[in-house]
Amino acid sequence: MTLEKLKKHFPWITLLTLVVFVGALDSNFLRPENLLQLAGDISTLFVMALGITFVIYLGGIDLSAQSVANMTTVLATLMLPIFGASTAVICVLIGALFGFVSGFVSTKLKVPSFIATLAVGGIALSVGQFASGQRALYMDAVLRDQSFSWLTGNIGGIPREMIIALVLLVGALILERRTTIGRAFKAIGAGELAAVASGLRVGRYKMAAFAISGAFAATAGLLFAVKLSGGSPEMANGFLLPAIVAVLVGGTPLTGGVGGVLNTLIGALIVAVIRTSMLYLEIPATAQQIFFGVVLIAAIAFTIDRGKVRTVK
Amino acid sequence: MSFIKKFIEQEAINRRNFLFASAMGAGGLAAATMFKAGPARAAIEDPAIAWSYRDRTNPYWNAIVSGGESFVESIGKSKADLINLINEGSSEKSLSDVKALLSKTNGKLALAIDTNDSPNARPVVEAVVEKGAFVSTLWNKTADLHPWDFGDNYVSHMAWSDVGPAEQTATILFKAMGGKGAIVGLGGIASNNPAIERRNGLDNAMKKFPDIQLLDYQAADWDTQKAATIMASYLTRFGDEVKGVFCANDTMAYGVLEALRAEGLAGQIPIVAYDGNAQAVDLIMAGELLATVYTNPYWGGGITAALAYHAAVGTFKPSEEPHEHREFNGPTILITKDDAENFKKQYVDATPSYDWKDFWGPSTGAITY
Amino acid sequence: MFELKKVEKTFPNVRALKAIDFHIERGEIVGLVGENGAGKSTLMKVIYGAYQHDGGEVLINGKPVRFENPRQAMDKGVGMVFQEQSLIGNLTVMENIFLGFERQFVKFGIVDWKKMAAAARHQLAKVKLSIDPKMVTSKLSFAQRQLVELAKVLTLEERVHGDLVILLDEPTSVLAKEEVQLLFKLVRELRSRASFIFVSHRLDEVLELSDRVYVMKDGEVVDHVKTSVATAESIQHKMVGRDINKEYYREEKQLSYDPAKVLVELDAISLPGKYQDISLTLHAGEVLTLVGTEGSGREAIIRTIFGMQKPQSGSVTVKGRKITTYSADAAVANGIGYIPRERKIEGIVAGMSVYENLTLSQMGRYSRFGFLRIGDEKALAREWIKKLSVKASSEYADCGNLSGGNQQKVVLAKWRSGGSDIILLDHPTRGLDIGAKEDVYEMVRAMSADGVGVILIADTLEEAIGLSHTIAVIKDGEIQKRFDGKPGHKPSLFDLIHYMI
Amino acid sequence: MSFPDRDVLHRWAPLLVLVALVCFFSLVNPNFMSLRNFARIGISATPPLMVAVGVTFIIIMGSIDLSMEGAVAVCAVVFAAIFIWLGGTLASWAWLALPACIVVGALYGLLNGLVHVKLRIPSFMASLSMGFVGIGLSLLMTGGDRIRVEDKIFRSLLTERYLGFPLMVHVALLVILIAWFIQSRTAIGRNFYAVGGGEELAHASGLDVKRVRVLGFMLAGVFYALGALFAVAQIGIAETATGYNFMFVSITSVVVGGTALWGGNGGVWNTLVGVLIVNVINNGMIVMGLPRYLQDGVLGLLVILAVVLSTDRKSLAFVK
Repeated sequence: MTLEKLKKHFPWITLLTLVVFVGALDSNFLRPENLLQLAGDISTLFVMALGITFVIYLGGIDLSAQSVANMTTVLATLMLPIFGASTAVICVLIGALFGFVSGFVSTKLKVPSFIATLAVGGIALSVGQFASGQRALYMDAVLRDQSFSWLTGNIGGIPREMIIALVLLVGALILERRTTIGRAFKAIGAGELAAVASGLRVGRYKMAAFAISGAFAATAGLLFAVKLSGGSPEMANGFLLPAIVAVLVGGTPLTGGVGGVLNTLIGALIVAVIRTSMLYLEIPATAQQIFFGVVLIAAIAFTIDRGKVRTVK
Repeated sequence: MSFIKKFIEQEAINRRNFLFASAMGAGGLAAATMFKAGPARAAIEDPAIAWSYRDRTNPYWNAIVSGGESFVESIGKSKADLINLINEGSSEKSLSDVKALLSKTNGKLALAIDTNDSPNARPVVEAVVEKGAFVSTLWNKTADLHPWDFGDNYVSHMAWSDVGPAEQTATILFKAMGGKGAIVGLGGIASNNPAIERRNGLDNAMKKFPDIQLLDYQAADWDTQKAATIMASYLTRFGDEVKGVFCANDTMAYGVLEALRAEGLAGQIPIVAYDGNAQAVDLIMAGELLATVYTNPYWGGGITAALAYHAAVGTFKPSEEPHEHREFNGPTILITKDDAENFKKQYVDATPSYDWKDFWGPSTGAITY
Repeated sequence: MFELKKVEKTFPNVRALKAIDFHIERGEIVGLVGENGAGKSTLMKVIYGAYQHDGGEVLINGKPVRFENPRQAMDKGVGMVFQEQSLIGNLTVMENIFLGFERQFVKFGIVDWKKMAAAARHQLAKVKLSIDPKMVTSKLSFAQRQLVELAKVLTLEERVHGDLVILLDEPTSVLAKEEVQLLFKLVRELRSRASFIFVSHRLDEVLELSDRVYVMKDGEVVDHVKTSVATAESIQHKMVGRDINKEYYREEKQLSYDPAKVLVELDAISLPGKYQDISLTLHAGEVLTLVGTEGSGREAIIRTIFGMQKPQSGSVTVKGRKITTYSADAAVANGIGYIPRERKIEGIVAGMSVYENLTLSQMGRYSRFGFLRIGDEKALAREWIKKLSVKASSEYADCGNLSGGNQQKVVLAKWRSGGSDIILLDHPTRGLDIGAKEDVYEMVRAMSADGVGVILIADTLEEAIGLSHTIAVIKDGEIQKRFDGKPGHKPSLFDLIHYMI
Repeated sequence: MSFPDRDVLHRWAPLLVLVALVCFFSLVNPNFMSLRNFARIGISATPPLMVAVGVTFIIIMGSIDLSMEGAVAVCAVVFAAIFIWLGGTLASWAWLALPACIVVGALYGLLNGLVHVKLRIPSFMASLSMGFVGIGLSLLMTGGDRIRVEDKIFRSLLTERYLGFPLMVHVALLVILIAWFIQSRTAIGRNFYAVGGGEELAHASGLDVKRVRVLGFMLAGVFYALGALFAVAQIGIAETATGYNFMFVSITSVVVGGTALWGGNGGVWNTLVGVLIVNVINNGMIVMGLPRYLQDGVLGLLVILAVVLSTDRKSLAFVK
């Protein structure tokens, strides 16, 4: 196998290397239930990363995801007594709406997505703060269990949220590989001008990507709200950077057209392993940030396929 | 064996669900006492001890950790034996870290934790209980979550009732202003419990001083620089009207003070704050800050870890303790210019030594909702 | 004085250069020709230091040298004049000229702009260009940019002791005829100061300008002849390794079109700054060629028909329906296909396979409820790979890795397989070798025979004359003259040029 | 030809937006339009201005730098530590802490640039990771504590006023002039534009693009260090949190000022206007008494508006 062919496999090789490395230092780490739990715990973050993948795949970025998730935790908690289980649908639609607005601002008003999503995120944050009355809110336990028992607990030892995340992954994978939308995303990411000249409605597809990202962000927020049985306009803080890192470290570079949702799965697992490995390697509290940064640089250095990225900006 | 264990745990969870259901109805109280004792487990030998908290960039949390370390040393271990879990303001990381640690230690764990956001307390406690480890919480938990619903494993919850002390600082501020005039306020992250309680304290005090007017109250998110910017803007908006400033914590007060210093107003407009950090105490002695409230995070950090540990090793059985020993308020000390020097000598320059087995001595009683 | 001996360059899986022997003497102009993929660009990159050779020797005055980057090559007097757009648009002319070599104007870290402007004027004078060196480069015309490129390379004169070797890579591709002549005159004058390596697809120009010609094929130099004794045919023969029909436009094969069936009608469309008052009609089976210089407005007209630009006044009617919304997707829905000049940027999506590229414009037809029918897509791709004999390993091959001609075939197949019956061709043979060009011509004729209307912007006038039924000459955005181009009644080159300039 | 008109309009659009905002807020609350308030805006704008100017050079190159929060934290902490260690007042050898801080900033930028260029990691990811490293480094140095800098001479940057503005605003203007000088008069400054305008072309022209990139990140590091100094002067505290909030604010400011994220245009003056726009909005929202929970959303809307007005959208094929 040549190096060229091997490159494609670098992300999961990196993941495996990390796992083996940490496992060698503490064999407890390799216990199946531990690995299962590690994967389960990253599920919510992974769902958000999954959505962001589509935007990055088109060469943009979505910085509004965390704010949308924050807002969703609040809205979900508020709507649960009124709408019951259909709260989930409403939340996802609202998330998609915010994503769509980001997409509109970015594609139609030509504001770079970095700024557009940051700004729309600010709006989402305001909505969340306003709706919550600037307090943490709690879900009624009975109502939660009535409407959302399918989101919590385990099936055969596997956390339900992990199953949901996997279902979403399969959905995203089908979207990416098997649908016209996914094909259009690929074309736009790899060669936007050619896509335009082929008569694709590039603007619409881009807005769709942002809307999908918003919907996934809302889903992540919803999962988190149900898991924590409440909501607050700050609750999903700390999601954004790890989610973006998961996308990037998985091998979907910001230049677009390369990578995909499977890469994000690997990236999210890499993030989870790095994070958890700090416990197993007993990294002192004050050194954890440095450790994260340095391992991240190493992981990214291994996972990006530079052959497909023309200039390194 | 594991099948039986699973069954018992499942039962415990079902019971909790039932409890919630019945708590809605009239039979709630009776049910609660019926199922008071959860599944008691044998004591853990030499559990790992961990503190999970928000960040290391804040003197408050540093004091918490120092207390935790002091406790760890008191049982003949080294400081490094205290495992630090830092959530960086992320509930998601907080929960994942706890689960990972539970898995690593296989449940042989005594955990002290502030769960970052109150809704996060339930999943954390449930995860700990499921693994048979022991947890004591600090600050954040929802009102419907109680240690006694989880048998021994959810050992205790400590918080501080900030309403009263905040009312006291506000009163000191109003009196310094001669009982009349206008003030501005700076709050913490709006949805945080302490931020809400401290604001309530201010409101309570205002009721007693009808001539005091609150011009505006904005959240500066506990952040020094944000507070400086907001204070500067207040000065533009209200000009000389501002006769006093109420800050929900010390770090924001520093920002307020620097915004005033830039205008040559430092020390001229009275400010009250909260937390009792060393710098704040110095500022009180210098006359630039009027009052703050010390919550003794050092003791809080130590005793929370101590409770979890001693419950884990079986020194005491939590389920046999009264409710006021499972949910209690920590001590608060009001610091003004009169007692600042004394306070500094006692708490800042020297670290008081505590008996980490006197779990409830300094506490100020049960938490009321 | 500059010499390559048995130079080798190997890429993973490919031996790109095989034992290349090459030399150039002081003041000589040497042509370098070969089909696409023959190794010309690799050889050039080795010469100007972008690639490093991994066998043999590069010698200057008998001494072996090795260039790790273009800068080291420049320091030894080897400079490169790139194709059109290699100046940085947001910089001024003088900054472009001295890019990377500002140090001579810098004192204590500060740039002396006056001194640089004066030096730049000196360089511009060498190429007889009188423009303000402080001008922003993006405001220059193509021809001016080409000359600035040359001026930039000529700064080597002051910087390097010893002889200069200057590579000219397709310098004429964007120039009008008279600009080409101007350039050639300049190069001939400059041979007192430098030697030139002239790379071009246009054999006539190579023969006109060069003293000797190297012919490359499959990574080897297959021949090297003095132009005084060479003929275009013999060189073509060497390049292709087979005989080329001299009359390769095959006018005799041209069929007449159906004047009763109008496909596109432009009625007095105008777009200020681009074109004015353009009225044209395209019929089924007709090949309509727009002839004019670079920037005459031809591209804008084509892009208007494809919906990518909106005219300010006038109307476009496609198959009897007046266009109201100008967008590419509406044009595609109307059966219009566009084969853009920037094949690699606008034509194909590099990184996507042949079958993915093929259905890009017609995904609706190959999907059900938004889900792709990938099996059908692949079958389509296999069919068209066979039909157009596309050289691709399979329908999975990455289009970015195909040669230019095969990429063009994929683009054509994209539109033809989708049933487009109005095809807009913008420089379809640009950068293609002779064999590939012939294939394109064959496709144009085949489309015409199928009743497809074709609007063509040709790479050369010969092409335009040879292929079209109708020719419209455009200058400064206006139609100057229309010619009927039926076989036997074709206008001459001179007729066209007369109206172009 | 309407071309030049549009060019001119877009060049001045950010300034017009700024003027419009000032007028608007002044109408709502006349107190806004006062020297004292402008001085207040000046104080809060100074540290982010330095950081934004630093990242401007990077953005002109078409790259991005997200490491500023870490860089500012490291610089602030190193400065304060050395300052206190050497005596704690500018009237002693402690002044050496000032150049030391700048050097640390440059080294940090150098490392950032090397990780980006040598490991060939896109700057977004390289600098994001380096940001984590920086935050971690400052945490390691302080152990989470705050270092107080209370020297009256150093703090005179905040407390001394000339012409109604504190000293730090004057110093910042001087730094802006230097930055403008670097941008327009030095070879390296112009090379940033060359790299942003066409990296491959610049390389083929013999420009050592890698060197320019690394130097760019180094230069940015120097400005981050200046930002750190002003932040410490403003608050009197150096800590890990000194760097917080700089990342999004500075990049937003740069874009609002009219420098495009894809590189090649814009510059220091744009950034000055951009930083002022953001700070005027922040100040103005409080001055007009907007509730806090609305401020994020209103800031977002105004930022979109400002960017929309100041970009020449017609010349763009597409935006990422």
